[in-house]
Parts: sequence; C-alpha cells; structure tokens
Amino acid sequence: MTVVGDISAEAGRQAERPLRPVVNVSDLPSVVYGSRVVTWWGTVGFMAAEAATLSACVASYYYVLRNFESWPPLRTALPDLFIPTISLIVLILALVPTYLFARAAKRFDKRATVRWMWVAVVMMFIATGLRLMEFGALNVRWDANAYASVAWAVVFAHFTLLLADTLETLLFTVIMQRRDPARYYPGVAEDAFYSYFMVAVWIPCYVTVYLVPRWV
Amino acid sequence: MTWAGSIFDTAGTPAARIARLAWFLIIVSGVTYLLVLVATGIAMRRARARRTQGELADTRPETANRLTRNVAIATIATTLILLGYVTATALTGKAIAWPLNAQRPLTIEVTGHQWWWQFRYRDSVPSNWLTTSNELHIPVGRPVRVILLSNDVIHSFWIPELHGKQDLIPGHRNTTWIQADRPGVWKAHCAEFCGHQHAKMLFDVVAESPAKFDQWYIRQLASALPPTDSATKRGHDVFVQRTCIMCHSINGTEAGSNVGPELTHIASRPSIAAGSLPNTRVNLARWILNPQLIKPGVRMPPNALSPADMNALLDYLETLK
Amino acid sequence: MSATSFYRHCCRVAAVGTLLLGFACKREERRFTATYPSAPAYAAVTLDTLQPGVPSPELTVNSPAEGNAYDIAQGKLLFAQWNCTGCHSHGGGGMGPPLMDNEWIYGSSPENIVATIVEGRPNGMPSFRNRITANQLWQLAAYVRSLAGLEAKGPSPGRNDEMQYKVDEQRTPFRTPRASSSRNVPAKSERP
Amino acid sequence: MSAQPQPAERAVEPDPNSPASLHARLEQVWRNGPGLWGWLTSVNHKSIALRSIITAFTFFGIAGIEAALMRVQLARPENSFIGPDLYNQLFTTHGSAMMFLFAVPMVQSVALYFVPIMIGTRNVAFPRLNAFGYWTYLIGGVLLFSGLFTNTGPDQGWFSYVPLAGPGFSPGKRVDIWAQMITFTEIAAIVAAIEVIVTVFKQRAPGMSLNRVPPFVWAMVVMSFMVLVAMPYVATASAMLAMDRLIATQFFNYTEGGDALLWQHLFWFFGHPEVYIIFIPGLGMVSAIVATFSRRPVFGYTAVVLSLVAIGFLSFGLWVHHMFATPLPQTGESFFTAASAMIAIPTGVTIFCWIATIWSGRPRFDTPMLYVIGFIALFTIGGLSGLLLASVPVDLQITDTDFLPGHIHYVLLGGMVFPLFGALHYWFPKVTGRMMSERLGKVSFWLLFVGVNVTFFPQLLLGIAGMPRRVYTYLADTGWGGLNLTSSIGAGLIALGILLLVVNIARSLAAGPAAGADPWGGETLEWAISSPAPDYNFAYIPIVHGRSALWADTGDLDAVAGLREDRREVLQTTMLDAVPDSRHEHPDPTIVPLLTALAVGVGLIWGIFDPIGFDVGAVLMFIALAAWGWPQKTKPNSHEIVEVPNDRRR
Repeated sequence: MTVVGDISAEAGRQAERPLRPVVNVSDLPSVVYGSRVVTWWGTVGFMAAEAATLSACVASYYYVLRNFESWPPLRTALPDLFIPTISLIVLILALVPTYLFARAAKRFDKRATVRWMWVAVVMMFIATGLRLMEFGALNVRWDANAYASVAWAVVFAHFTLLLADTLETLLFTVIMQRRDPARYYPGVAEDAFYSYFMVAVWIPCYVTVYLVPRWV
Repeated sequence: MTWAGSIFDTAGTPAARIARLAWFLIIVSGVTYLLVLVATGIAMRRARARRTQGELADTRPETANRLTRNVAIATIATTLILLGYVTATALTGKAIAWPLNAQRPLTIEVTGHQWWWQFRYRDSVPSNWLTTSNELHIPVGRPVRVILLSNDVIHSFWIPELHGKQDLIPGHRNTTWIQADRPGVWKAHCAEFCGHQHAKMLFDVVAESPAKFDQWYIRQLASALPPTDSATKRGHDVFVQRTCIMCHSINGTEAGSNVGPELTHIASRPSIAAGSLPNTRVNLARWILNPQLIKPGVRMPPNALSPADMNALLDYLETLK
Repeated sequence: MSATSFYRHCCRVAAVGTLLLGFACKREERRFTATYPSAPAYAAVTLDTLQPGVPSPELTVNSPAEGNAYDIAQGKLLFAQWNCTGCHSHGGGGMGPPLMDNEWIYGSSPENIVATIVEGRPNGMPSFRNRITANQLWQLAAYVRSLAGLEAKGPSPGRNDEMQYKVDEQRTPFRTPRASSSRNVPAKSERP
Repeated sequence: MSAQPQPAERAVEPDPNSPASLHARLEQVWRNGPGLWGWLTSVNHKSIALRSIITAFTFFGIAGIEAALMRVQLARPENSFIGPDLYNQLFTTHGSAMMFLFAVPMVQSVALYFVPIMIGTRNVAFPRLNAFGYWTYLIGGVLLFSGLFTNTGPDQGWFSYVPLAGPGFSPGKRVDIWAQMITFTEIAAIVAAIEVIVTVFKQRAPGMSLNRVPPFVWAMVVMSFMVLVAMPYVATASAMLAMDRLIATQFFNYTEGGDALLWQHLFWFFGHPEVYIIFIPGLGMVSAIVATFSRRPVFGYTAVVLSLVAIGFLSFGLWVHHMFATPLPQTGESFFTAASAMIAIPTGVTIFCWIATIWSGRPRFDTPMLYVIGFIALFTIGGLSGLLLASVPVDLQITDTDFLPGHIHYVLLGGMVFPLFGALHYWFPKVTGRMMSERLGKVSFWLLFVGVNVTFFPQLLLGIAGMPRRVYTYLADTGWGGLNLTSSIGAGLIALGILLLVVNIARSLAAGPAAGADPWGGETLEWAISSPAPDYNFAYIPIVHGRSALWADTGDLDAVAGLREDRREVLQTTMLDAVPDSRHEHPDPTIVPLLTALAVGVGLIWGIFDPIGFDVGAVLMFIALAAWGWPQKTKPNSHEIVEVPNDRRR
C-alpha cells in the first residue's frame, strides 16, 4: 500500500488507533426519564419548529391587521365566542388526565396510566370535534378576505398540532393497553409533555383570533 | 469616471452623492481586501519557512498572546471601518432625501404595466394633465416628484443617471424623486423581474431645458390632427376598423381604449415597443406584423394586414407627431 | 452495499425516470409564435344539430387554446380589458346572458363561441369581425368555457388580484351544457 | 416500587481472542440488509448521508448545466439561443435547485455523515427520521426537475415575489410545483437539523465537554438551530402561496386586504438566515481543514465558536436589506444597514483567527488547504461587495442588477462550494478508503478559482454598468456585450474545473492509492477508525481527554466497553460534560420511513391539483406514523435496566 504526499512522522498513520477499554458501562440504565432520554430532545425540536410555524401565522395575522381600518373588515361578522371558549376549556381540562397519566407512568403503574390515558384521549377527541366546529364559529369563509384567510390560517395551523397530539396519545394508549414494555413509560411522559406545549401554545392563538377583533 | 450608463455617469445630485459614497465604499473595501490578502500571504510565507526548517507548529504562549493582540487589533479596525461606513451611509441617505424646500416641483405618476410604462404629468391645472407612455421628458433643474403605482405585478423604476431605484408594488403608493442637472437622453430599464418581457421593458428619458420641455408639453397635449390626403385617410380607417382600436387610443380619433400604450404622438418618440426598438418605418412594420418575433410573450398579437393596408397605416402613424 | 452497486441503482432509476418524462406537458405550453386557425375555420360552423335529410358531418375545429393554462389566462385578461364584463359581468350575466350556467343559447363548443363573438348575436352582442385576431378569439372562447366549468381544472385560472366577486374558474364545478333558446328564459316573476 | 430485574448474566466480556471477531459480531448487527431491500430500509447514518451527498451533487450538476445554458444565451446581445419562457424556467430552477436541493441538503448530509464519527458515536440520534428526511428530500428534488423537464418548471424567480407568482399572473401549475418542493425540502431540513442537534447534545463521547467539541461540529449545531427557526417561515409562506393559488385565500391579494410585502417579509425572514445556514457549515469545514493542515489546533477556539453563534443570532436581524427598494420607512431601513454591517464583525473574527492559525502553524498546501486559501480570497470579495449592498443609498443603485448575482456567487461559491470541495478532498479517503490525486486536485482548483473570478467579477462590473438581473437578453447598444462574453467564458472554465473534479473522483474511486485510517494526521476522532469506516463506527466508544482528541497522545485511546454486541445500542451522555448517562437501543432497518415519505409525497403532490389530496395524504401519513410508533417485536433475552426518575445521575 503506497502512501501519498509528504507525511512526516507526526502527520499520518496507516493503521487505526487501537481502543483500550478502561470503563464498563453495561450497568447503565436503558430506560430513563425526562431530558436524559433522546426522544425528549426530539420532541423539543419539533416543538420549536411548530412554535416557529405558529408564530409565522400569528405574525401574518397582526401584519394584515395593520392594512385594515376596521378589524374585522366591514360587512364581516365577529367570530363567535361560545364554541371556541368551550373548546379552550375542554383542552385545558384535558391536561388534568394528561398530568395524571404522566405521573402514573413515572410510577410504572400500568392500570392507572391506561385508565387516565383513555380519559385524556376521549377529552382530546371532544376538543378536536369542537375545533372542527370552531371553523364554523369564525363566521367567515377562508376566501372572503385577508382577515378570513389569516384567521383560518392560525386556527388550522394549531388544528394540525391538536390532531397530531390526539392521535399520538391514542397510539400510545393502544400500545400500553396491549403490552407492558417498561421502555414505553418515558414515551408516555413525553406525550404528556407535548400536550402541555400544544395547549399552552393555543392560548395566544385563541386570544389573537377571538379576542383581538373585539379589542381592536 | 464617466462610464456611459453606469451608476458613475451621473446627471443629478442624488445619483452624484450615491456615486461618491459608492466610490468611498469601493476604495475602503479594496484596501481591506488587500490587507486581508497581504496578511494571508505573510502567514503562508512565514509558516512555509517554518516547514522547510523542519520546526513544529509554534504554539508557545507568547506567540499566542501576540496573535491574540493582532486579531484583536484587526477586529477593532473592522469595527471602526464599519462605523465609518454606517455614518457615511446615513449622511448620504439624508442628502438624497426629497428636498423639503423644492420650488415648483413637477409631479409625475408612473404606472407599470406588464412590459410597458405609462406616465401621467400631474400639472397644477388638472385639465392640463398629460398621459404618455414609454417616454419620460423632464425639465433640467426642476425637482420631479415621482409617484409609483403598478397595475399588475412588481416593477422597478430606475434611472441610474438620476437616482436609485424604487419598486412599483400593486397595492402600495411608493414615491421617489429625480432631478436632472444637465440635459441628456438616457435609456432606463425595469429593475424587478416582472415576467416574460422584463428584459425589454425600457423607457427613454429626455432631460431638456425648461423652455424646450414646455414646448414639448404643449405639443403633446394637442390631439392628433385628422388625416388630410387619401393615403393617411385609409391608414386612419385601418387603425379604427381593424384590431388596433381594441387596445390603443389616439386623442382626436374614435380610438379610446387604454389597454395598451396610447399612441397620440407615436411619431415623436425615439423608440417603440417599450423603448426596445428604434422608431423607424421598417421596425414599426415588423413590430405590427408580428411582435412575438421581436418580444416573445408580449401581449400584442400578430396582425395579418395586406401590404396596401400596412403602408397606409404606416403613413398615418407617421403623421402623429 | 458497495458504492458501485449504488450507482447501478441510480442509473436504473434515472433511466426509468427519463422515459416517463418524455412527454412535454401540453397544458403548460406557452405558444407565443404559433398561429391559430383563422376566419374560414369557424365560419362554416352550424349552431344546430337539426338538419333536413341526412345530417351532414359536423365540422369540428379543435381549438389550440383548449386546456392550455396560458391561453385561458390570456382569455381572462382580455375578457376584463375589453369590457365583456360590461354586459356579461364576470360571467353572472346582466344585459348579456349569464355565461357561468349550463344554458347555452348559441352552442358551447369553442368554435360555436368564436362564431358568436365574430358574428355577433341579436339583442345586443356586437360583432367583433376583423377586430380581434385569431389567437385572441380562441383564447377568449377557452376562457368563456372555463367560466362554465367546461375546461379541465388544472389549467383553469385561480382567483385574480381583484375584489372577490365569484368562485374562481378552477373551483367552478363541471355541468353538462344544455341548449336553450333565448325565448324560453323564464319571466322575471318565475325566476327562483 | 421499582422493577429492578437483575440482568441474567453480565455483558459478555470482550472476546479475548481478537478485535476481528468483535468486528464480525458488531458488523453482523449493524449491517444494512442485502440488495435493493437493504438499500431502501437502511437506517445507517453513513449510507443515508452518502446517498444524500450523491443526490445533492447530481442536482448541483443539473443546475450547473442550466447555468451554462444561461451563460451561452447571455454571451451575445439579442441572442436567440433560448426564448424568454425557457430562460425564466432555467434561472428559477437554477436558483431554487442550488439553494434548496443542493446547498442546504449537502451541508446537512455532510453533517449527518461526519458529526457522529467526529463526536464518537455509532449512529445519528433518530436513524429512521434520518431515512425519512432523505426520502422526502429526494421526492422534492424529483418533483422540481420533473416539472422542468415537462415544461412546467417554475418561472417566477427563486424567491417568487407574489403578484407575479400569484394566481393572477402565473397560470398553470408551475408555481405550485415550486411551493410544494419548498414544503418537501423544508421538512427534510428541519428533520435533519433536529437529528444533528440531538446527536451532538446527547451522544458525544465521554469526556467531550462542550468546550472540547470540534469547531466543525459547533458550526453544524449553529446551522441546525438556524434551520429550526428559519425554515418554518418559508414553509408557512409557501403554504400560504399554494393556498392562494388553490383555494383562493386572500393572503397576498391587496384589494382584499392582503399585501405583497407580507410575502417579502416572510420569505426574507427565512431567506437571509438561509444563506447563513449555507455559509456557516462552510466555516466549519474550513476550520477542520485549517487545523489539520497547519498541524495545530485552530487559534482562538472560543473566539471562533462564539463568532459562529453570533453570526447565527445576527442573521435573523437583517432580512430587510433585501427590500430597500420597497416603500418601507427610511429610518427602518438604516437600522438594517447597521445590523448588516454588524454581522461582518464576527465573520471577520473567524477569518482573522484562521489566518492566525496558518501564521503560527506549519501548513502544507495540499488541495484542501488550497481551497481554504481560495475561500479566504473569494469570500472576502463576496463579503465586501455585500457591504456595498447593505448601505441603503448604494443599494438603491445596484440592487436587482447583475451586481447581485455577482455578490451571491462570490459569497456562496467562495463561502460554501470551495470549502465543500476542500472537504471533499479532505474526507474522500475517510469515506472511500482511497486518496484523491493531488495533481488533478490542484489543476481543478486553479481552473475553478480562475473560472469563478472570470465569471463573476464581470457581473459585479455589469451591475455597476446598470444591467438588470434576470434578463434573458439585452440590447446591443448597451455596451454590455464584452463583459457578458467574458463571464460566459469564465462559466466554461468553471464547467471544465467541475468536469476535472468528477474525473478525479471517478479515477480515485477506481484506482486511487489506499489511504489507510489517517492519511492527513487529523486531530478529530474520525481519523481514529479505519476508512471506509465500519457500519458501527467505533468498536468501543473512545474517551476524549482534550480539545484535540487524537493529538493529545499517540498511544492507545482509552475507550468504554459494555455496550451490547447482540443488538444496536448507543451510549448517551449528559449534555454539558458528556458523562456516560444511559444506553439507548436503536431501531433495526425498517421500510416505514420510506412509506411515510411516500404518504407525505402522495398528499402534497396530489394537493397541487386538488385540495382533497392533502386530506388523503394526512390519513396515509397518520397510518404510516402509527406503524412507525408501533413497538418492534421484542428480541430474545431483552431485559432493560430501568431507572426510577428520582434516582437522577447528573
């Protein structure tokens, strides 16, 4: 094997550097919680991307708001408050079973985890149904004017988050029901962590779409 | 340095101030660039010497401190250069703004269409408003406020000899101003990509003395004279009875559509087809017969005219001084 | 999975790919210098299928602007710029009959529409003979058909940058055209 | 109550007879499947990254041919080689392909290939997500070029300003194809960014604390954070544009309250960080090459890393310098002049540090080092011409002229492509086990260096001469013919240089001299393993004792044993000081990422023609994601050691 170039002593080497094991890590845990596990960081990464998407929609909302003298524009009705507020309340309430199943998951208590997960899944599906009705509560078609488009954009952007979280919780519930792998408890806790984010990020959007037209 | 048509061949105060700032920045950048190259060169030569003498990399603490000092000096120098750069920019920015004490400013409203320009001279007397296309006359010495509107997509109004460019954005009312300090004839290009014929969306700029400008203005205000002899009469009939009337208008005749550029004084213009073709009889004939061969994608369709009709039409159009 | 076998995969995929892409998409062609069928082609078009004796074969002229996105968009621009909206008001009808519905008094095929534009029609439709070039006639006909949803959805135009007055042509549902005579338009009182 | 099952037996002690049998066992576990199925189901970070690099280079070639065609058209005034319609498609797909299909995916693929082996781990953090990212990127690239080859290539410019790109003035499906390509590449970019960040935070070799992470890895992490924040903005903007064109939303319709400038703000808020996303990895590659070829660690490690982070933050604050010619308030614009000037300071610091490294080093000017010198020479012209563009008054004269393509190409070719070609010569031995020829390398470098200058310096002059950009032709009496011809000749030189580079690669692949594990004597961990690196990278995870991992001592490297050898397991360490924290089992090769990418592909491409496509795509995607999340069949003797939350070990 010929070696190319002016490689003086301390420059290049042919063979790979031998590795001498000095530490044994076979006793390290393989199921850990919170920010020690890799998927937690992955969830935070996706949260950052989704938060950026939502901030783009909300920023566009306020940018377009600047173009109008009256907001919502003339001959456009104000969005209702009843359905959206109910939907917000259900979403916030859905955090209660979510917190409970996260706590149960940390205690490896399978029965409690699965019980509270089903409650959380049902409440989230109710919230998803209410969100679909919310589109009607906007009282305007998406193609009426720019106000309608950005309002729909904000609500739809968050709807994708809500739907994704609901289906993910459903998936984890079905998995937890059928088998009891210890390594799925951190996954369940992370799903709860994502639900907290999903609900928290909806509150500024709710204020933007439903309350700002009343204040401006 | 008057490199024809470049941003240094200036004929107005704003462009001159910008050119001066540009020169300042180019020189500063050039010097900085040379310094960086020199530093790299020295570094390479100095270090190559170390290789030939077989020494190892010099990571002694005192060299590290010396290098830290050099890098710190270079960074502070960069910061100072940038500070000078930002202040020079701010000063020039103030200098090229609209002069508040402008006397007798002329206001021109520019509307961009897909691939031609429409100028409306908003005289103080509304009945004297003049609408022309693809040719901009301005009096020397008078500040001209330019209002920029667009009818379809984003274009950009830019006369390098007079001032920087400003975009014509639909839904926005953008403004800029120009002032010619010496007479001249220049060609201006649309500077924002606007579709198939962005490349040939030009207009002529004629800066002339105020007297000549007023003469031109009065002549442009006048309507077209009715045709006298039979050839131009037939040309007039071809114009108003064939496809031309659907898009073009000539004041003083029945043609009044503002879809395309108005042609009341087409013969007085130095160029046709939005400034991209010299205004000669041959070019006009080629252009009318099939504009797609000259500017593919332009909105004007090919027109099948018999040679007799074509010659009559050309005679008529040449009377529209 | 050595690098060379990976290259073999790439070449195989690329070969299949180029086979598929051989055809140029006619919908998106920008034909600037093409010449469209001129006057005599649509002059001889009959507007009714009823004929004494054995009906002679229907003369069909396939319009080059059919299903071409650029031509339909040009037609939409001309429809607005030449003030067809003055009577047909963006397709909803006013003085002129509505163009968005599936009622066609003088035929819905491109050559029928071109004949209507060139000949003009009683009750106010002006004749544009010699006023509109052949290319533009077929473009206008293609746009009028897209108003009623008779053009393919892909090339049909979307909304334009104006106040929103109707659903854009891309989302207008297709309805099979129905011949109707101008006389049996229901009296004002019976209209829904 | 903590389930603490005792492991049946201790991990198998390292097989006494030889590392070869350990290699055989690990290779058995970490290998890709055989043949095409193995290729489609691979989750190994090196196979996916190499595949992505080759795909990105293919798109670079195609976009390069487009550039050559454009230069032939512009060589003479009133040239009729290409008509305006094809020319507009060419320059739009050239710009879009170079930005979205070559630059960002290439730097992320280089990151996904070298970051794991530089920080001493066996695979990237989320292997299946990595595969999904590549397939989504591939679908986006194929979509754009299938559009171009069927005459439906986008023709509205790579930043697609709205009224022209809107439904009113862009008939047909050309702009929709562009908008969906953006969505595909943006998904792939965010996914890759998350992987790089999490890999560097959680899977560094023990001992590699944050201040011992190589500058190359720091550059990739900063780039990934910028992708995470910037890309969603272009995704939202392109989704808004697609909805404007498909279901008549009014985001950009000024008569209904929308605004054309909304698109420009959203796009350039992503657009400017995008060019820094492309340029910062170039800085990372340069610092890796300079350190090795100057035979000393990079001078001012802290200064370089802090500058990279500063560039990352500052790049989000100067997007309006793309919009000086629009009716924005004057004072606002001068703020952005100051911000644009400020970002030149950290960039300057990094370049000064590298010059200092060369100054005090013992540099050997092989091809990679030549490319670094080329980087310093070309990028500085790009940066300084950028300063001209950042000053509002001068920008009003030279923006949207040919000055801008000149500036862009000096910054991107000088700032990213030259470091990339240097990195290609530097890491080619590690990827393929063979050396590239120095002679051919130097010739292609000089061809490229002269070619870039001969092509793009005339464009700077043309900009000053007043030639607008994106023109398919220009009049003869403008006097721009000479400079354009020079530029076209330069483009020929560049094409020659690229051709020679490809010849060099092909020749070296076929018959290059064997390179061995560490031909250049590098300081980072990837030079400790054999080349081409085995699928599992490190038999034992090495322990790092200093900033230059391999230069600290020349003896055996300390390492960590105990990871399972009968299934894919990776060591995870704490974020700050990389203390071993837990073991994580990685998934086996699976087809699900490809299916999920196809589901997303079906959804988005059908969505171009009919809004129902998005719903069908969403349903398919959720089904695929359910399969993704479904637990794989439990392997024999799988017993996890479970950590009860309150027993935290920092």
